[in-house]
Amino acid sequence: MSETLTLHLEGFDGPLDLLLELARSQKVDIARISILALVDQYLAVIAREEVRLELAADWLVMAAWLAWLKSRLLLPPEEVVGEEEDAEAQVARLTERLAALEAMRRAALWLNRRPWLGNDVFARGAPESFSTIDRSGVIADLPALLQAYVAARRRAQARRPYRPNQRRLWTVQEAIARLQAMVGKLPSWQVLSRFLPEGGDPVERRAAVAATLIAGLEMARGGMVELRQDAAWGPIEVRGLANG
Amino acid sequence: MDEALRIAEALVFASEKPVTRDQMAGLLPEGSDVDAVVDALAARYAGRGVELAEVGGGIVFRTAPDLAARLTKVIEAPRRLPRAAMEALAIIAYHQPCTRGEIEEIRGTPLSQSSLEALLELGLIAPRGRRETPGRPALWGTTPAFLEKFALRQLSDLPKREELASTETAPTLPLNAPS
Amino acid sequence: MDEALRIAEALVFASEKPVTRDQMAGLLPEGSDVDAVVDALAARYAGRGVELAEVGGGIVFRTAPDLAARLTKVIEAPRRLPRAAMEALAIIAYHQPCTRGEIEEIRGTPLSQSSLEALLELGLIAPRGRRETPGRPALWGTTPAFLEKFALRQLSDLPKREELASTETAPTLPLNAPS
Repeated sequence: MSETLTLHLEGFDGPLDLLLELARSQKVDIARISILALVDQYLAVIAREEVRLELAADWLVMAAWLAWLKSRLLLPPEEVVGEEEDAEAQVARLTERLAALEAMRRAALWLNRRPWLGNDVFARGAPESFSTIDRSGVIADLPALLQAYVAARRRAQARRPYRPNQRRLWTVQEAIARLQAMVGKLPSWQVLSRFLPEGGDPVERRAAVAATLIAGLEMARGGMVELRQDAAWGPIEVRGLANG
Repeated sequence: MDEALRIAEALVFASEKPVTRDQMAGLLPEGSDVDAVVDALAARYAGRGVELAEVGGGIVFRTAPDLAARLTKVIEAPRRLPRAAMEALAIIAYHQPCTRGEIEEIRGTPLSQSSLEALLELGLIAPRGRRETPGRPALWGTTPAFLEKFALRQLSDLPKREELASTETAPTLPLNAPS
Repeated sequence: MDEALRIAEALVFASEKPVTRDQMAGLLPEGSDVDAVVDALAARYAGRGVELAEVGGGIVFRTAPDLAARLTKVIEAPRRLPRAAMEALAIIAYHQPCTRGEIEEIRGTPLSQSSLEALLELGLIAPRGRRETPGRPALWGTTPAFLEKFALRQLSDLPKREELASTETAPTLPLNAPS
């Protein structure tokens, strides 16, 4: 090959791509390319390029394989015995692969030259629809009507008489008992709201707040606890007098 | 002129929105008379299956009105009645005339205004006077349209309540999922 | 005939998708010769800014290709596909249904996710089940949009593989410069 090829690896999608371009440069049918020349050219390109190793694995594997292939092709046939597949068959496989890639590349090019919809030719920008959807109707389905009736009746039969939830309202007596039990065990000032019972719905919680406040006031009057509030709307704090 | 006409034709065809005369002027060959081009294009399509029209400050192609009517297909996509409405309708059918309160009592759950309104809008139920009790609640009954829709000749074509009510023979088909 | 022509014109003009001859026959007046109507319509639009084309098993109107340069000043055209995606698309078109691994085998290099995604995004390819081999890789095939994109009537309009192999018209790199 007299041509001096100045090819750079980054222009190619992998070793097969480069091989195909090198084969093309021989300007013959891919089936009749000179594999030996191809191998030399490929190895020359690889040798010239400073390939980053982490990206180069594929390129180097191909280079090693081609070097092996070349050595086999140059050896007299009788010296190459016991190989699983002879070099000629491998050459044939390589040419086949190159031909297949070449065919698909031409197909891509052919497609590329077609008038592309949206680039070269355009469809109607605002297509019209001749169908209107009428959703005003309703599926009149007699079995469904009867099922609905049966279901409603059955639900009514199964229905238990309505019984409102019993509310459990915290009483002042309960709040006093709770405060008495707890306040002595706690050091220093405690926020009164710590002595609320847990849980309950909003109504029950409000009742508990009221009962606990009254309990606190009641006990303060009896001299059992002290109450204080540092600011209007601030937290009310309590401490046991026995402790204080 | 002929080239300008081709460009104008392609532009109006391919554009998603009506093409203004200004936009068109920008694409036509130097020195084209936009109004003349539009007129020529309109003349070319006059009386054809597609016509040129001016809409919202721009030019569009539009199916000739006589054909649009002819080609339009109405696709009926009937809805399924929501479960609550279907149950209310069934209860009205069997207990008419009845009040909303009675429907709620039978269903054991409140009936939304929209369920009743949907049935009214579809013409399946109609008011049948008022019950002379406190509050004078409206009474509801089914309409001839109800019979027609459900392919019933008369109300008595509905299976008897007793036939449905006995749980042994009640159909155990799954209810429509609420939509 | 004139009425049939108007209807066919309106139908194809309005449609978003190729109109098949069967669809057209169903809407033309009784006894119309569909093929003759299509031919007459094609003749009427020949050389105009909008032309009749047979694409994806049906009939469509398309703007004339020579006007593209002007139209793209106003109408936004999507980016053309990069070479790797075009090659993958060609491989899928010729080998469908095929797996990503098979595409990579032919190209001799891994296929980037973005190439596959670009094809999917344009609706040019679609999954066609899985190959019952270890890993059950997805199979890919081309879609009707592929035919429309490249103005193909059917897949068999693609050049035969033998035709592609001939060297006489060997294209040289670069395949397509990214625009």
